[in-house]
Amino acid sequence: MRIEVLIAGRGGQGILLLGHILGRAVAKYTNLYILGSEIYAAETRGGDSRVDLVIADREEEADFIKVMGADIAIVMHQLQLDAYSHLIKDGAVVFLDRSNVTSVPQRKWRVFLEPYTDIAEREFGTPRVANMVALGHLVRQTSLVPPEGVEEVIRETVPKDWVDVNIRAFRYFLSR
Amino acid sequence: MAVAHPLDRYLRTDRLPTMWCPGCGLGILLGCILRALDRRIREGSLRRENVGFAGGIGCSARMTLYPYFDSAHVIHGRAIPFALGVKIVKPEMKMIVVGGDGDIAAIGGNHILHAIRRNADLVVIMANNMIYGMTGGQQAPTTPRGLYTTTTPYGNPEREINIVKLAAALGANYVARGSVTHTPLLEQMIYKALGKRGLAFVEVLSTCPELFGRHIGFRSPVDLYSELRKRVVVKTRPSVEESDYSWERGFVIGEFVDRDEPGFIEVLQEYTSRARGGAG
Amino acid sequence: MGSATAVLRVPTGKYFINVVKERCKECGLCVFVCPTKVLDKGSERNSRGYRFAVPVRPEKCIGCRMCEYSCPDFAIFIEVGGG
Amino acid sequence: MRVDYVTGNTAIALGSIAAGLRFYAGYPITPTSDIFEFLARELPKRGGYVVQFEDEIASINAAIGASWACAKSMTATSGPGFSLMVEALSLAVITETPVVVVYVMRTGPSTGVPTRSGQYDVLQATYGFHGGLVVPVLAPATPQEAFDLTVRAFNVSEKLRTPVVLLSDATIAHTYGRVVVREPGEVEVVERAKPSVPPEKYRPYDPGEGLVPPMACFGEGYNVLVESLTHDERGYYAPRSDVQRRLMWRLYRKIVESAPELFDYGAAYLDGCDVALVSYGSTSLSTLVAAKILRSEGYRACSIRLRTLFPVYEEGIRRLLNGVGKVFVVENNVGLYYRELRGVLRGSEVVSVPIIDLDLPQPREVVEVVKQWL
Repeated sequence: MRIEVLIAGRGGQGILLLGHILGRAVAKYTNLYILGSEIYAAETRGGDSRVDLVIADREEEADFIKVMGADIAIVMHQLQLDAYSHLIKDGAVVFLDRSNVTSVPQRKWRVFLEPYTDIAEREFGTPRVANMVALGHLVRQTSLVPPEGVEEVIRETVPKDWVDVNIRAFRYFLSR
Repeated sequence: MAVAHPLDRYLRTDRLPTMWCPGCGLGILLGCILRALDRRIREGSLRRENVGFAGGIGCSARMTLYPYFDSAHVIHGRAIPFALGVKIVKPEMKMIVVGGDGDIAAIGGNHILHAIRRNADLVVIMANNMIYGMTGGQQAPTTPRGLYTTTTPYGNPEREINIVKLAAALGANYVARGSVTHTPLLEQMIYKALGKRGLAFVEVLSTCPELFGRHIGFRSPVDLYSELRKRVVVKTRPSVEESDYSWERGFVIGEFVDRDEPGFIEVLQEYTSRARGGAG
Repeated sequence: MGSATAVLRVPTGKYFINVVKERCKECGLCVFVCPTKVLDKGSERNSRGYRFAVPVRPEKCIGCRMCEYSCPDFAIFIEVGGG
Repeated sequence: MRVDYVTGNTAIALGSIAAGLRFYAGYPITPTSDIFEFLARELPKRGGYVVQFEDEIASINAAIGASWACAKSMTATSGPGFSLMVEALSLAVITETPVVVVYVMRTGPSTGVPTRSGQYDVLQATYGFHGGLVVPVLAPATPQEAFDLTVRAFNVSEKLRTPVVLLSDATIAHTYGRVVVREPGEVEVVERAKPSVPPEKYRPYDPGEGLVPPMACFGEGYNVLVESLTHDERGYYAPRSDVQRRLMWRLYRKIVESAPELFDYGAAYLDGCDVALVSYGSTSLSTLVAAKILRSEGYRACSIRLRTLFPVYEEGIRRLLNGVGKVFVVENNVGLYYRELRGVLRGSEVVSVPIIDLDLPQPREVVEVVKQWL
């Protein structure tokens, strides 16, 4: 088993945190091997933000740090969807933030189109946890990692005052 | 090792005679250092196994070859960071850095600057013979302006470094200038430096008859020694402003700075102890 | 010539003047700094060809040790005693 | 033991702690500063010291000094800083000082692209210093290897009394991965041999029956001599051909004869291999995938990732690639390590695949170049 995961969006959408929490949860709470890399623009907000993960059940299969054909993707913005859709392969499971994505290319993907940012604002009072809403959705639909593992990682990663709202946001899709 | 001289117990006597030219002041300085150490060891304020030497490259740095202590003869200009590395992990060591004016003030300039800024707990003894000796008589940052050297054949166009002012300005705990022509005073300065926390800096005017002496027309050891002695001005408790370093006006020797601020090592330990949950 | 640590030991009355013959490099500093002109260059040479210093007027020694302190080569030292 | 998810740089810092690091001397430089920052936070908690020096020259010299005070010591830098350190590396070689230098390569020459990757300095890591001897160079490709090889670097350094270069690059520095982190006490740690004779009989550079002398430290009463000049077994300067010859051959032999023991590599798809892609460091990830692609396209390709770059274990490499028709040496530079291998593998056709890319070379790119030669 070998899975490539692409997480992309604009700077400020919490893409790196999302990718880090997912990667860490895979490393610590599954028996899978993982390598990953990050790309971010020099500007903190607005530029490209991207995390690539290569996950495998055998160590030698976790053989690269870049996505060549993503099996799973979260894309949080139209700009990055346009830029990276060629990296997402047919048959992939793709989670798109409807709040920021207006046009979905005609591809043989299994698309989940949900307004993660709007949900975050409406339900949790801040767009900053849209990333966790999306992560919860991914975990629910793919069973890649146990949700408890992700929550554990959120607790050890996110600043104390933010743990609760992040976990609640993460649970949004899991509890539906 | 066979013993004759009272200092032989601190010397690798099987390496004597030293490599220095006849009449070189460096041997006089080494004698002063060893007598000062002897006093410290005898009175119990220093343990012999806790004394370490470090020197870079040059005739002066070769001083590290002779003392019968832990000793390091490293690379040009870098004895200070070497010694500080030892000192940080073994604070009980008394590290003595010996080097020439080229080693300490030219190539090692950045290290002496920052060692003083840190008030690093080192005894730094800079033997200043105003010339590059080992390489054959080239200009040093301490060479008096106007003098001939092999690399300044029309006279040295550069101003001399007054390292006493530098050391004082950057906050060394102890700054003194001595001379091999005034040995009891020099020994006393080194004795004192060995008892200081923080950085103790001793500049030592020394004689290189073979090259510096030849350049200025005092080729015989006695002539150069006598010439330097004439130009040395001994002052009691001189201010830093009085620290004249001048071939014409003379070289003022004495203790310019003597303060007792916490040294780098104890501050580092205090800060480090915070990480371990100490009071800090 | 004797061993590396062979010493010329001269009593002065109150002191002994000791010259480690093989270490002397004939620089003359001890001769120069002695306030009572006790020392002079000798005629005998050590194995390196240097005419080591010798006490020519030992009785004038006042035990000030200026020779010992100014010798760059650990070649001369004063001991108290002998009187 | 625990599982963590960390970058290559953090893995190096964790590995150094596991190996018993007590002194880190550093000067900030991209892309190594997070090793420094991590250790600045963590090492003091364990009784170690982390000090920022005025430059890389001071850092390596302080690390050498600390090693002579018996502390395992390390510094980390990249190209410009390593260039400043090479003189002191030479000192560490002749004084036989254990010290680990982490070299995180970035794009060069000179300032290049400071944040991006390359493998331009692979030869400098061992040939950069004067004196013509060999320094062991270990090259990780993943965070796990970064952790494991850091521990190894310390062990080799202590065992052979030599500086060791851990050669990483900007890609590995920021690659995240699952890492099995072991704590001090959970890894095999080699401590330097101490003298068994009393101080008056101790000769600091006398190797006895072996090639590596036991090492006393400052402050132990042994009156050690750290000597940068050509020295005899006592540490005394001896400008004589016989002494120079004895010293040089011993310093050379103690490293080169350890080559079989130091040799370390990872291999994939070796079965029936006729096209070997040899690589190291981050580029070996591209190569591993490229080999897989070639296999899927019917080529009998394999991938070899060298984890020990120096000393070159010629016998071992020959044995490993025995019978392989074509050997491609893939690296993110103009083809440097290829020069080491072409003379070793006389039975095979050895082809340089130099790829210059600020990012990790794409496996497809490697495949396309290799296929031109097949």
